Amino acid sequence: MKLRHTIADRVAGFVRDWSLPRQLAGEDPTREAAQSTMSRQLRPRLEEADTIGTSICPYCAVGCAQLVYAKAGNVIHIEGDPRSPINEGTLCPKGAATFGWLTSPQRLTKVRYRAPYSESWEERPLGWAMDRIAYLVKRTRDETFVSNLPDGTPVNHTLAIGSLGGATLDNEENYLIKKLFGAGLGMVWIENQARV
Amino acid sequence: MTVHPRVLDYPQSFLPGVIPDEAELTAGQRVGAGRSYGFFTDTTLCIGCKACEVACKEWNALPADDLGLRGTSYDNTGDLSATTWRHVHFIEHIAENGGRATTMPPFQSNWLMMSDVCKHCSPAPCLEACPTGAIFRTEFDTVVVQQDICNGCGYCVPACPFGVVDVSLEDGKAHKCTLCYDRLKGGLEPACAKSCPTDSIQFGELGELHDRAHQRVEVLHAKGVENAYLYGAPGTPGATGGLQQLNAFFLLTAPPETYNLPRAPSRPAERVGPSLAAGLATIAGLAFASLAMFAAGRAD
Amino acid sequence: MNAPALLPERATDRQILTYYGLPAVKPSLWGGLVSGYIFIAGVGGSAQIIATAADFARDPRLAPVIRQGRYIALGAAILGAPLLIIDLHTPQRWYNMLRICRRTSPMSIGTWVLMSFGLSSFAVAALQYVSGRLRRPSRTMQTTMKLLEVPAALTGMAMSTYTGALLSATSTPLWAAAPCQIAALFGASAMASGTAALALAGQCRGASSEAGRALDRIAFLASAVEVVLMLSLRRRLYEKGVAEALGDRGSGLAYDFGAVMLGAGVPMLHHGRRILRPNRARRPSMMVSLAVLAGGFLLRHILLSAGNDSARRPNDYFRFAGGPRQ
Amino acid sequence: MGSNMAENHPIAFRFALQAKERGATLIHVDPRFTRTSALCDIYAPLRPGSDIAFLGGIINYILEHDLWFKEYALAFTNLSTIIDERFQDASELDGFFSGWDEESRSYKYDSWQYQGEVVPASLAEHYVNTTESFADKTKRMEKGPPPRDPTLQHPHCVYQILRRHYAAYTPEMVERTTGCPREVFVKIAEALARNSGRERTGTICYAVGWTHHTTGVQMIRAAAMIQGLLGNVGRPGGGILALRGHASIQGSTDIPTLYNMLPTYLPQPNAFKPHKTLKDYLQHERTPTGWWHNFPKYAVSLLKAWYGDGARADKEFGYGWLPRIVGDHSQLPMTLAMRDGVIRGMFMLGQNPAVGGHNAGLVQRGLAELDWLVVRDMTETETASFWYAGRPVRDGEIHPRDIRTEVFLMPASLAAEKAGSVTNTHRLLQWHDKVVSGPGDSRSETWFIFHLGRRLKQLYSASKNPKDAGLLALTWDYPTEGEEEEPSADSVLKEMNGYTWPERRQIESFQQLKDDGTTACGGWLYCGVYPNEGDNRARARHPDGPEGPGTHLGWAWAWPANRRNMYNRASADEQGRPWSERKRLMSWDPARDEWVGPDVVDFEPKKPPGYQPDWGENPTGMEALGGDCPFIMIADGKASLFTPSGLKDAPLPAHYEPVESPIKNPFYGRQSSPVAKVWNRPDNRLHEPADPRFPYALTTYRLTEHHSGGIPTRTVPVTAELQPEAFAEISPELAEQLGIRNLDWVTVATLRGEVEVKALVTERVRPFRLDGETVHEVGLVWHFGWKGFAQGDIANILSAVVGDPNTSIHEGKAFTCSLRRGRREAAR
Repeated sequence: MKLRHTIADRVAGFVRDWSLPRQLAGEDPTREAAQSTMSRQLRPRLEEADTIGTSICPYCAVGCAQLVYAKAGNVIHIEGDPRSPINEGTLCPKGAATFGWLTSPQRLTKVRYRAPYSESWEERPLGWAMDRIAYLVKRTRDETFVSNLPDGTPVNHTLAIGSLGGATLDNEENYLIKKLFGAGLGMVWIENQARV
Repeated sequence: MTVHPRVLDYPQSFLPGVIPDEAELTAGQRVGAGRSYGFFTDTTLCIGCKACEVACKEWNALPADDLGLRGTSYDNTGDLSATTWRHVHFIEHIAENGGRATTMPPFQSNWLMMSDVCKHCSPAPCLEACPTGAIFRTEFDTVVVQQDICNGCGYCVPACPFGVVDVSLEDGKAHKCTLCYDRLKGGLEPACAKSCPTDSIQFGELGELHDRAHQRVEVLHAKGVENAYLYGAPGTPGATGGLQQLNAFFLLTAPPETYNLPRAPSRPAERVGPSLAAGLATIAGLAFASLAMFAAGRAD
Repeated sequence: MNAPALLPERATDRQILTYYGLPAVKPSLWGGLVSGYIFIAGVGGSAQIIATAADFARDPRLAPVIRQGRYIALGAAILGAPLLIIDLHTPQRWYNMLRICRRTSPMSIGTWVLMSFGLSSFAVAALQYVSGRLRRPSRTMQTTMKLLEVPAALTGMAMSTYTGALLSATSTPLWAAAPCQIAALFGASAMASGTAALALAGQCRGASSEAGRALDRIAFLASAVEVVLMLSLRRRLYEKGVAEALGDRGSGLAYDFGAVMLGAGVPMLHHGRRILRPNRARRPSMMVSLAVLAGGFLLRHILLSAGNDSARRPNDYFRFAGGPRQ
Repeated sequence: MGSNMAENHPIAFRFALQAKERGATLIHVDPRFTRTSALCDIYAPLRPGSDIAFLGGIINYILEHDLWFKEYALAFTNLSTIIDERFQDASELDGFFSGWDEESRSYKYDSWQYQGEVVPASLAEHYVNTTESFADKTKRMEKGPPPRDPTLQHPHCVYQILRRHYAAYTPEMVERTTGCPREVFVKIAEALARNSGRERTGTICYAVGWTHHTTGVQMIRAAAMIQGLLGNVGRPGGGILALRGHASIQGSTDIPTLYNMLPTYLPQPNAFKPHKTLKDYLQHERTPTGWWHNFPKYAVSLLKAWYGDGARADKEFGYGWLPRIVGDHSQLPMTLAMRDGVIRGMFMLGQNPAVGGHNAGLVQRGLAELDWLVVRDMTETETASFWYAGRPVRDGEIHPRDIRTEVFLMPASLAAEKAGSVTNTHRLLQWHDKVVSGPGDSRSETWFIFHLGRRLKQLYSASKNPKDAGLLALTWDYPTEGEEEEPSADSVLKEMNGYTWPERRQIESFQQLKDDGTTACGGWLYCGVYPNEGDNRARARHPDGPEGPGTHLGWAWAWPANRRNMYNRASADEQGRPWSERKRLMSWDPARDEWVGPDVVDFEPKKPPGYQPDWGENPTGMEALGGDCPFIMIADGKASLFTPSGLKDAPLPAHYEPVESPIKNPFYGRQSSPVAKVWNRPDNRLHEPADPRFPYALTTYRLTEHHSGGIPTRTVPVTAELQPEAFAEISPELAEQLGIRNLDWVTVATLRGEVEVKALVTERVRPFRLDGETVHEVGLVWHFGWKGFAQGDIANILSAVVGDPNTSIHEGKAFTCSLRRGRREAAR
């Protein structure tokens, strides 16, 4: 509904939704006579969604299912999935705020970089950051890799690189972290919130 | 863990569209115009999680009103307002005669919680006060403020016997819970009722809700919760003084004032007649008296 | 099925009877603009009534009263509408007031009353003005004025008192507790202010002494009724247990001294004395008329702000809404 | 107990309330009266850290009043098993168990074993810490059944040991230690016992209220013993329900980004254990009896999945490339390693240790020692901004100019912005679709790790150095989608499910895994989630209708093999008949000669209940377990009321005070757990027991409205406004004593640091009467920080780096503090 600005619009809108004549014609002034065109044509905004996917609430481990409504690549609403036997369409305050989390004004969109000893952030392209991180990982690993202990026991690890994170991540993400960091680079400091 | 049979018709992970009549899956009934709908809020099931407050704000895109820590138990929301259409009350009655309760009467806790909302009264004082017809009774017998009509006169604010509706100073219009009027049009259950984890907030047709509520009170009385009572159903506290019933009614276990609810609210419109009559009578009397005085003045 | 008695009360548990002392209802958003409008509507309405009454008395010496009354009424109507529109929070949609007529809403009734009063007062005043310019006013003009002045007076009565119904048709404890008294009080106060306005106009524009005496008598009667109604309103509020808002220092004193004494008591005595000693024939003092007008506005403003304050007191509202007396 | 379900798992509490409607009794035992307590029938106050006294009391009560479920306990638990005669319990050694080695400050398990038999642990670390080498001793497990005395008269049978050990846990002692009134404790013990048996079952739900202790594992053990005695395991409405916290914390333990395990509970090779070669590793970690006998198939299949063709049979399938751990590399020692400069580079993948890490001040100082730090999250977290807004910087201890850490803050995608599966607390793998893309440069972790891996492989491509051979051999050929080149999560799940090699045909179940390199499987427990091409069971959305069995096998997929109730063979008696019609689940159908029921049986489907192993044949693996052994993961197939091996602190739970406690241990001379992981160093100093400087019992916890470290909800306006500021909950009595009014600023202090919050004076917190002495409690909410819309001081500034011996989980639920009115001096 375009907001009525011009005088002509206002007059036309007023006449179209004028209740007095309808009231005099016998319509109930508390119901039909008072209903405006906008109210008559009102529809839930979910019907504008072009994609509806099923997601799992990112918050706690109960694992409630959610329906994600998106329009033109943007999420327009998230609410409980009535098909799930776990939550039967209900959500707790955090689950109900999932839409608010995805659209939080504090979300990051650009990579930020803080150079050593610097006192401020700088914005950097994603590709540059990935290359720089790969370089740093290789440098630190090469400088600190230990193949065998002094007594000859094979350890094949580096104690200089650590990784924290995974309880909020998908199984696929955790799998690749353990595979690359553990089996690939020989890191042992790999932990997540399971112990927090 | 029981799911509605129709759920089996939607096995895909990406759904083709909004599930038609989703309210049937979540509240067990289809929403149709011409019938009257409301909420039955059973406070003995409320766990104070505020899912209703969040679901309401998310659906209606209401801004957060950062009020800070209020120190009133876990209630930092304070009251219903133009930007808060659901408000969970927290009342602590833990200590009894010095000690601390450990074994509690069933279904009634020492920490009362209740999700407050617009009562969608019928008749509705805000609707009866509204001079522009912005507030009207929908085809679902709910009360809605039409944002394209309201000019912010603010008469509904003092009219409401429960202090629900409020005028927002940002957009200059009155706002309150619409019982998800747009969702009902799409066959969806209101966001708060759908989200409520323990079904403390139950959406449904009023007749059915009243039966369910009365039955629930009997069950509770049998289980020893003697002071469980309905508030807002026909013939109960809250539906008094010309207010036949509150479409959003409650099951409470403490005096209404504890939840900031009036015991016997009254319908303001009933005061219009006597007030006008008394006013007109007085001024008419004075008018004729002045005529008489003028006439007397002419005589001498 | 009634609400249970109170839970066993403990001294420490203050919130037993309220929810942490938070308001149970919301105060109105109205302030000076609305109290100003109520006062002006009262003055305009009663000015029209007095003018019409004077016209029906068919006493040529009252002509200035009739003329000034009609102009005051028109002035009030013209001044009243913008006050209300400015008070709207979405003023650009003021015309939606004319969208519907709701019998249950004093504001909707008031809108149509203001419309009709405005139109009729304009017509009467216009005719008055035109006939004043013509040396021989035509008969039809006289009769139409006579015809239009009745609806103007009737709507004038409504103008003076519908605002009382508007306040009491809310859930604000102070207003809702005394629907009849407030409306009647507004009516009486309106008449007093109306006569005071005419007396003032008379002094400025010149008026016959007979008119002055008649106005004195009306002013005395109106002020007397006003005092009686004010005191009965105060008693009614105590009865209903909602007088706290009017009891505490601020608005209580203003009500007692400002509105009651200044606005009505003193003028009543003054007019009484003038009636008893007609021969002194001094002109009615400007100060007293101004006092009446000031008192009239003060009365409305105090009732409005005290009402808003009473809405913020949960105990007041709970007592009004059938809660436990304590 | 040990959890706050209504607040932290509200949707789970939906069904607890539905059970209450059908007549169930809800009991909540907690240091505070919370929203869960408000909805329960019985609430019992409990001093933080005294849970084992309470649970021990219940065990005592059950045994002394003979309320335990005899047929179940005798058949399915090791109650009648006879233990080595050298065993002495804590009551005899004043708080120690036999086998204590003062010099190495650890226990030797010799005296804990079954008489004449060594029992391998069923945990991921099967290695048994006995003096003799493990390998040859275990062979005897196949020789014959463990020694048992069904009449329970033998002085060394588990039953008698339990009676002796828990004799001291009388209701009076429970009241003295926990502060819970005696009659309330008895009422609870009665309710639990009366609601167990053939016709009725009871469940115990716990969460971090139990795990956040240095005796956390033993608390859960005590609950397991109660449920074993009452016959509540493997039966509908029974069991011990772990209410896990994060969306996929179960998944992150199955596919472990944890130091001590390889995917699906295989032990990480350890430099100080006989794990030098693959042969040693397989031989030592393989248990002679029980399901873990299949260990080699799973280990080899994992190596095949990781290293593909590089995993050649003649090269130990690439086992040599796996890193060995050299001790405890959990987050607690990681904090100290960072602080001491051992760690030079850190990845923070959606974790916020500046808030969640214990001794948070030390964590932030540690971050300042790093060379480089990569933080991937949806916003600028406290961890990412430590260098200019951290507590040490704001207090002037260090200045950004002195911090050399190079920090990368990279935006991360959230659930609906990436495809993938999460494993919930009911072991359900549930798929979430990618509906939209994340804003701007936001990417998923699969994207980040995949592309980082590709770059590293490229950087190392020319290297001939053997240390890089593992990385180069890694199978890293996941198909990518879209111009962002997002790797297909589907293909990763297919790898976890496992496929034949080299045809890569999906495998239906872990029974088909081989140890000869012809099968590759990233996680044997997850085998079956992707049985054939295009059939992603995690994405199945077919719940049962109302008339269905109610186990919803069509909704998503539960590991192992979609079994929804673990150990559900125990829902039938020894002959395979359901214990009762009301509590029927699985039963033996002689006609069809297999186990039948609404759930997938957690047992060998064709093994009859009457089957007994033929001991003459030295049976191994599952042949060694009889038809009456529902606990197939445990070496003797019986529920371990007495744990002979696997736990570092005790075979039986005994009450120890938390490392920092306001009172002396009323039960034993030994104050706290002798094997608790304690790092006493200048920047992690600990309080003395009953330390007068820190008299109050402090417990930390979360609220419904916020999640974990707080970032996921403090950056969301609609949840931030619900709980906008940090606060501490104190009782009116304590408030009066210190002159604190509601909403006053207060400062909570420990030797690690000070925190200023507002006080919420509430009767929901109560003083505890412990043997005449009053101990006050302070409750502190821990998920606030300086970022987001809702802010507050970080509670973990106060906590210490101490840990449970078995799990290295911190003691955030019970330590001590001081409290005073007013704000911190430093702030003024």
